Amino acid sequence: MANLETQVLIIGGGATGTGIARDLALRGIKCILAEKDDINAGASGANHGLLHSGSRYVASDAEAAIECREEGEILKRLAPHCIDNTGGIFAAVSGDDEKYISDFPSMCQKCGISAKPIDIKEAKELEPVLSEKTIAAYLTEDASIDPFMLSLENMAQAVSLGSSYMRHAKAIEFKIENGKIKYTKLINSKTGEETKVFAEQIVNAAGAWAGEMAELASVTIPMVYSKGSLVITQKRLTKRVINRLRKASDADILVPGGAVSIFGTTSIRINTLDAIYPTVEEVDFMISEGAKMVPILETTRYIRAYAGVRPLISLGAKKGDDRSVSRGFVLLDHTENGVDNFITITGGKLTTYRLMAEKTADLVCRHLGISATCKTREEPLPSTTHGKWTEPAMTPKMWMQKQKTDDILLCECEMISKSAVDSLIESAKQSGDPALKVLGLRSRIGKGPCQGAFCSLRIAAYMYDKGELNLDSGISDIKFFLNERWRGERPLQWGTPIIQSEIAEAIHCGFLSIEL
Amino acid sequence: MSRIELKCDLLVIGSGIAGMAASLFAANRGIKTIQIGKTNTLSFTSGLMDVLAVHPIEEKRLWKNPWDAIDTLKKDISGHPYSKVSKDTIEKAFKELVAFLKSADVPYANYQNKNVNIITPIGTLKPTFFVPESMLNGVSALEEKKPCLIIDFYNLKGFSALQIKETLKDKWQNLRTAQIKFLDSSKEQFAEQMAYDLEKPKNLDKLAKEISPHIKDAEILGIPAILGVKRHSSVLSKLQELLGVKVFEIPTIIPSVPGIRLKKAFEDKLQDIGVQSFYSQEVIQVFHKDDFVFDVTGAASMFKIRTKGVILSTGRFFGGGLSADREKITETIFNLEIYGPFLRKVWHELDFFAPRGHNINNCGIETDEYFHPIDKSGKVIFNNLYAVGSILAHNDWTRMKCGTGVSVATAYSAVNAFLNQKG
Amino acid sequence: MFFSISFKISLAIFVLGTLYRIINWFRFKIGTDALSFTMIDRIKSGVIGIFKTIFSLKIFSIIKVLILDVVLQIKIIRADKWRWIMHMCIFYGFMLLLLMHAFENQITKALFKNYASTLNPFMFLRNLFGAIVIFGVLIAVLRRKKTPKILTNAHDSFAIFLLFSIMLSGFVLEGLKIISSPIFDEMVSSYISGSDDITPLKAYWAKKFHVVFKEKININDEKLLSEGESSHIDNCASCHSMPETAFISYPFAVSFKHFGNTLNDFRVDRWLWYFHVLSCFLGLAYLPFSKFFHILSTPINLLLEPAEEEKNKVTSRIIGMDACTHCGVCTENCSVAQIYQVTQNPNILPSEKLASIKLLSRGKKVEREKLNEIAEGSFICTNCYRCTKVCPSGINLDDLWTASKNTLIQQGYFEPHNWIAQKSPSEWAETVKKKKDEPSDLIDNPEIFYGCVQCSTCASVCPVVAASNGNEIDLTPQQVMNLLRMGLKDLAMASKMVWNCTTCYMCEENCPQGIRVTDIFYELRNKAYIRFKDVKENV
Amino acid sequence: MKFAFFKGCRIPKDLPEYELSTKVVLNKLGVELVDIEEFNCCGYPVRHLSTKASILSTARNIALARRENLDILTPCKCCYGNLMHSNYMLQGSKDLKNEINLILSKEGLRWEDDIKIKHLLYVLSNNVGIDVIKKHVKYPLTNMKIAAHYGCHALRPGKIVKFDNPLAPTIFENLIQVAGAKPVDWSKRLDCCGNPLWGKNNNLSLKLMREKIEDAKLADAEYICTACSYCHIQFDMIRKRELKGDESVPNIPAILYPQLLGLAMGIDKNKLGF
Repeated sequence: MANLETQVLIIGGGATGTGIARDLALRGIKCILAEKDDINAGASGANHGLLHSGSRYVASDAEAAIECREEGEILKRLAPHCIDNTGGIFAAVSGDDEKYISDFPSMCQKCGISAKPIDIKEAKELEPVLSEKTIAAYLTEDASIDPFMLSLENMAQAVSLGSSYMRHAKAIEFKIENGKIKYTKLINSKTGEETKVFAEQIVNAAGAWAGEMAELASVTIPMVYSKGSLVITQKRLTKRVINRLRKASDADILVPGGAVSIFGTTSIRINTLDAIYPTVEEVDFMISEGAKMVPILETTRYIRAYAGVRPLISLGAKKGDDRSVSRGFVLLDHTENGVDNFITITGGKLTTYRLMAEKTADLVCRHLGISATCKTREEPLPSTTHGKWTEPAMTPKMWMQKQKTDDILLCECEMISKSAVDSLIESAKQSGDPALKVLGLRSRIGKGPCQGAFCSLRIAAYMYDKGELNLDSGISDIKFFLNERWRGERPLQWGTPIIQSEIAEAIHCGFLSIEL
Repeated sequence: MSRIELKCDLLVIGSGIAGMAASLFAANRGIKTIQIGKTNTLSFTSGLMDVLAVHPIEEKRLWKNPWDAIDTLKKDISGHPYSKVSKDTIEKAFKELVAFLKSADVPYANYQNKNVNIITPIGTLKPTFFVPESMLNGVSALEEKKPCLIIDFYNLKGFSALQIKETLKDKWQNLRTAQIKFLDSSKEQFAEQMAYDLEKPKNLDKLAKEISPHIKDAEILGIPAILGVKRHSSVLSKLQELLGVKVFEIPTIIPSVPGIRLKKAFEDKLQDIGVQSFYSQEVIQVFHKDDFVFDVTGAASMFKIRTKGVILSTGRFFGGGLSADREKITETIFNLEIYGPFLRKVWHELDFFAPRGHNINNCGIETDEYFHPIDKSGKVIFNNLYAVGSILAHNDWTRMKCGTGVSVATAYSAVNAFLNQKG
Repeated sequence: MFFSISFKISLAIFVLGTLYRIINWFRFKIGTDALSFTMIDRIKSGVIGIFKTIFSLKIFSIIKVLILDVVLQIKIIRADKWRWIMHMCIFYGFMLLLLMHAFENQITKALFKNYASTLNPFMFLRNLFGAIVIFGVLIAVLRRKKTPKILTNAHDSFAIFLLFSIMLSGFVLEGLKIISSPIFDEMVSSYISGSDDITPLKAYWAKKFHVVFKEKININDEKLLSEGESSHIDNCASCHSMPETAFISYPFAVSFKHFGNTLNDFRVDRWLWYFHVLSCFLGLAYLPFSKFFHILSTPINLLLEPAEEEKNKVTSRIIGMDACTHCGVCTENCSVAQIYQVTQNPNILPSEKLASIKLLSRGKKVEREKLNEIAEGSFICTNCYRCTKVCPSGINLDDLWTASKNTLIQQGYFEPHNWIAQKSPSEWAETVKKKKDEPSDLIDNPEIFYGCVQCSTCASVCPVVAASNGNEIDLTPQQVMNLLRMGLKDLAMASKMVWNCTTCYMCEENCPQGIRVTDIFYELRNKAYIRFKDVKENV
Repeated sequence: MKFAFFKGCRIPKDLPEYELSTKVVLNKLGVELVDIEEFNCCGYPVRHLSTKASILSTARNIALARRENLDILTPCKCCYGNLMHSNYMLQGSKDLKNEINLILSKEGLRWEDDIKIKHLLYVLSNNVGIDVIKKHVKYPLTNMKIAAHYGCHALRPGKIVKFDNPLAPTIFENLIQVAGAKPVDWSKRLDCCGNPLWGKNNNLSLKLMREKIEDAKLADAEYICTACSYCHIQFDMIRKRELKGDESVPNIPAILYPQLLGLAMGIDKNKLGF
């Protein structure tokens, strides 16, 4: 068993975890980030990719709305490459709450959020897919953000400053001595290898799994899970973010992301964190509800669906707790639970991840007795090779620019070439062995219409040729990858996708007999 | 604009293996046959012909002898198409098919009347029954673990000899691999194009020269299935001659060359035996009184087909025989009753590779013993309509490995039933 | 004085102009083969060539051609009767007028001792010839109006206008002269002794010739008239036939009668004479610069044609262009003329393209836009040879088109296939990034690509993918479809795959999902052409 | 049987023998061809730049044939393909039809969907009939091995051009057989001759042709038989000029189908334009 030492151990590689890693690294504090799966494997990778203007929360939570506005402005300034500053439209359709519609501008104004009324005709001109029944529309400052690029770039900068990232490293034990965690035992879920990490501070940024982690330190966090599912359309339906102008509810938001659009969400209370996947019922519900605002949702082709879990802390018992910085997110110092060097940060939104990281890092510094101040408010997020492959339609542009005849495409749908796969493998190797899913997370592999049916085989073959796979690991890798893709395809099996999956089954079962 | 009307006794709709087989059997029996379908269906097959290899699929139970497997299957799944045909029928059907293919210079064979294991491009083993003769060498070589060289080609995607070797490591230690650069290696390689290239002797010579140094102690060479299309037999024997070792082909991912060989054989030779075929045409509308009358594609220049009987072999979703919307599954030409009005949420399993298979794979058309489609009450819908092939219900061919067998056997039975009914 | 000065000036312009044009025959060049010869070389070889032709057996065939094609215009009569009549009327009517009327002092008088312009048959003939010319002109105008394919340019209009005004002014002038009392007075004073009473003559002329006199003259007095008649026979008849035979001018004269006094007072006939004469001189001076120059260039072109020397071929091209009368027969027969109706680029039409190529041949800088238009027209031409076959001036248009294409290519104006290949798809995409775009049916409609299941069949069956090496093709058809699916059509448009597609439809026919791959390629080419042509830079 | 003869742009200048042989052969078989001088380009060459211009070209030709109340027969497959394709587009869109007819009306012409467009081979095989041709064949070209070059634009897209089975045609082989010759089975019989790229990418154009000739050689063909102006120009004129002295290309000359049939029918060589 290997032993590692570090100042801070962060558990959880979502936006918050990677954000904290970067924040600390910029303050000169080195850390290890341990993630049980991979970057953004949880809710950070299963959301809308929406950079809120705050308008959505003006009625329910003015404080969160203001936070969103401020953080949105900061991110647009400091991480422009992760953001498509699309602007947004809040649109109401006939039947929606008239009172809410009329109160909306003043509520926005109170929070300092811009909401410019436009007439229906203009709105329809800007976004022709809006329903004929639209009755009110406002222009807002919403934007879309690439959460994968964001987290990958955050981590990349932390790594460049001396921190490190461990993938598939699940925390299984906190060794507590004298009210302090002495070391944390990690297990590699792929190899079964165990590692002890001796850290001065442990930050629990495991998102929905934060409760599970805290449990390891015998601390109870009362968590409630809310599953949210989303669907991705084959084509980009709008230029802007479209948000239903009503009290925040299900199937409200359509966010453009590169060449596609993402529509969601649902909110379903669940009790466990196993088997989080979107269901047929959720998809059908969202489509029929969403079609009221954007009718084309009824007929357009979908590529896949996915689901994430929002971690909610039931604050009933802890009302007035001064550690809950805002109702948006929760920062818990477990000193009071008798574990001095253990902090939990959870809840919150992708938009406010930086603020969450800042507050957490502040607390870490207090614990460590370091007075370094936060730099992420001013320092731009650098663009690196680690994040560049996630942007839709970007890979083909880069490939076409190079025009190297030998650099053939391994993934046809999203046009990812051998050299791009090489670069992805290099990037993945920083935190463990490369595998299809690991590459997929860092790029568009498997995200096109074939959903991995063809590219999984081609990339696996290429990885064997490069010596990155051996024995029959490729078979399980392909199965694992395709199954993960399948979760998202399954609720959308009609029209062309059912043909596509029939072909996939004919190849992988009928011919390759991979199921045997 | 007046439309041309064509008349025939039997119209076969579909150009997959079931449609091709049905047209063949019909023409062989002197039935005036028209076939209509997509152009390219067979190039999406691997070129391997399954009879039955796995049953029950939940147990992943593999059968060496397909005929024994069929006996068990008939007892277990009463709705399976095999339960409506005798083993004798299946054998006769294949005999006729294989004889035809031999005459078209696409020889097929089986190995000791048993299921064989064919190496796939990812190194798994695919159990199947009839295989192109060019693959048979590989079957025995694997069984006898002969010293073997497997080659792949630079820039031929999805085929890595190394992967095959690694995946088969505990089954076949005597494997070596080599990567060969094919003719113009600067670009991406496509199996079909390589196959045509190799029909030219100068290219084959060049390839043999590239491979030769790697042979060493190997007694047999495994190569992706690219050894010619129409001139396949001569390309194979010439290569063996040039290299001095036996050569076997390893099937590739679609579009596959063995599938294209089948396609070309059928497309060219069926016409020779009198089948009038229209590929890349679609049925737009169908009327039925005593005869069926079909309107076939193309705005103002449509043509009509009047026929006494129809064999429906349109396949499933990819073939175009079935289509699905959010609520239901429909048969596309006659709007026939579909078995399995399951809700969409139970169409598919959560696990893509679930051993029991997806429910949707069992949906399809139910028929009587003559393959007349029936409705819910079990009544025959049209007594001159037959449904064959993968569109039939209770037939998870991808997991059972019974696709070609079901297609060929049901086509055979349906053609005979039509003949008997016609008197 | 006025006459001779203006005549001399216009003659000088005519001569200089003709010389200038002739020199230009050897100076201008079109075609890359023309670049290597100097003007002097070409003049030498041209002169030698003509002599060679004249003193060779070829001269007989040339003479035959001259008679059939030039004198009799057999080519035209075969193509279009009316056009032949038009040409014959204008050319021969005008020629006869020129010889009999314009050069009356030099020619007619020499031939006919008792010639007088007011005497028949000359007066009648002059009217007849004039009428013939006007008839021809009218046919020309109608023809241009009626045939939508034929475009009329300023030169055509001006030439027609000039001809028409010479003729009309002539007739009107004659009419005015008939009724003119001042001229009558001048004549009387020249030919009749002052003592004679001219009242009867006046009466006779007023009655018969409609001369309008200031004083009232009784034209019904039989006695007076018969006196006048005898006086007329004595003094005037030898030079004056009765005016009715001037069957066109006469009606003018009759109709002018009512304001005869005013006209006479202002001596409008004199003004009109100036106008008539000036029009004629203008015509003379304009001739070398007008389409009428073909009278000279056509026969010379015919003489030079058979001289197969390279240098003469080059010269012949220029003379050929000068021989063009912009008659539009080539355009009427052009196989691609109808395309003009869609693209509105006149350079598709051979008659118009020729005019543009003339500009090109001068070696001066032609603006880019114009060159693009010429290039478009040139590359749409299918080389069907029909224009060359029908050209009444015998211009070797086929050779001209080839030569001009070469010149265009040499100046960097290629076929779309080739200029698009000069930049990579990425560079093109960058160039048109900000350019607005009209959506089109297939490529802008992502639904078109939803059916694609990524099976690679299109790439497998493509003969171009199979035959090309890695440098010749950048994408496979499948990859083009995927670019379009992702909305990257600007990248797809300029791809080598799209432009090297043979349109054999293998991909489309084999596509299991019925995606119209080849039609999409066609649309991409259409679109690329429109999108890129304004922003292309030429080398 | 009477057709308007649509010869296209290339025949008069580059392939007079095609017109000659087609006319003499059809004449013997009882088919009358009427020349319409005003016919213009079929629209195929301009389709790259403007589909609408291409459609107008086709529509005008059809309108001219309508004026004479004749169906169209063309010996060129590119012309055939484009005429069919544009006709199909016009059939499918009222707006397009109106737009085009507005232009045509200036000349007093009108497009309607009532004219059939047929290729020479189709007329021979379906209108004249193999049996009738057989009766006229006096000197069967026994033992002559012919590679039938189909030509892409007549075959595909099959749904639109309706010439024969787009990927497994038989019409040409049957016609070769009736002349007594032996059609060979060659792999690339349906592939492109390369001419569409001539003048655009000559290298590739020649490569495509070379592939085909080599393949014909493999099948032992003595002649490549064509029935398309462009294909023939490629296999004949361009090949002779561009691949002159290239020993690596098998020497298989091209022959036009009506010339082949004419020989079998015993028509004088001169009349066939040899």
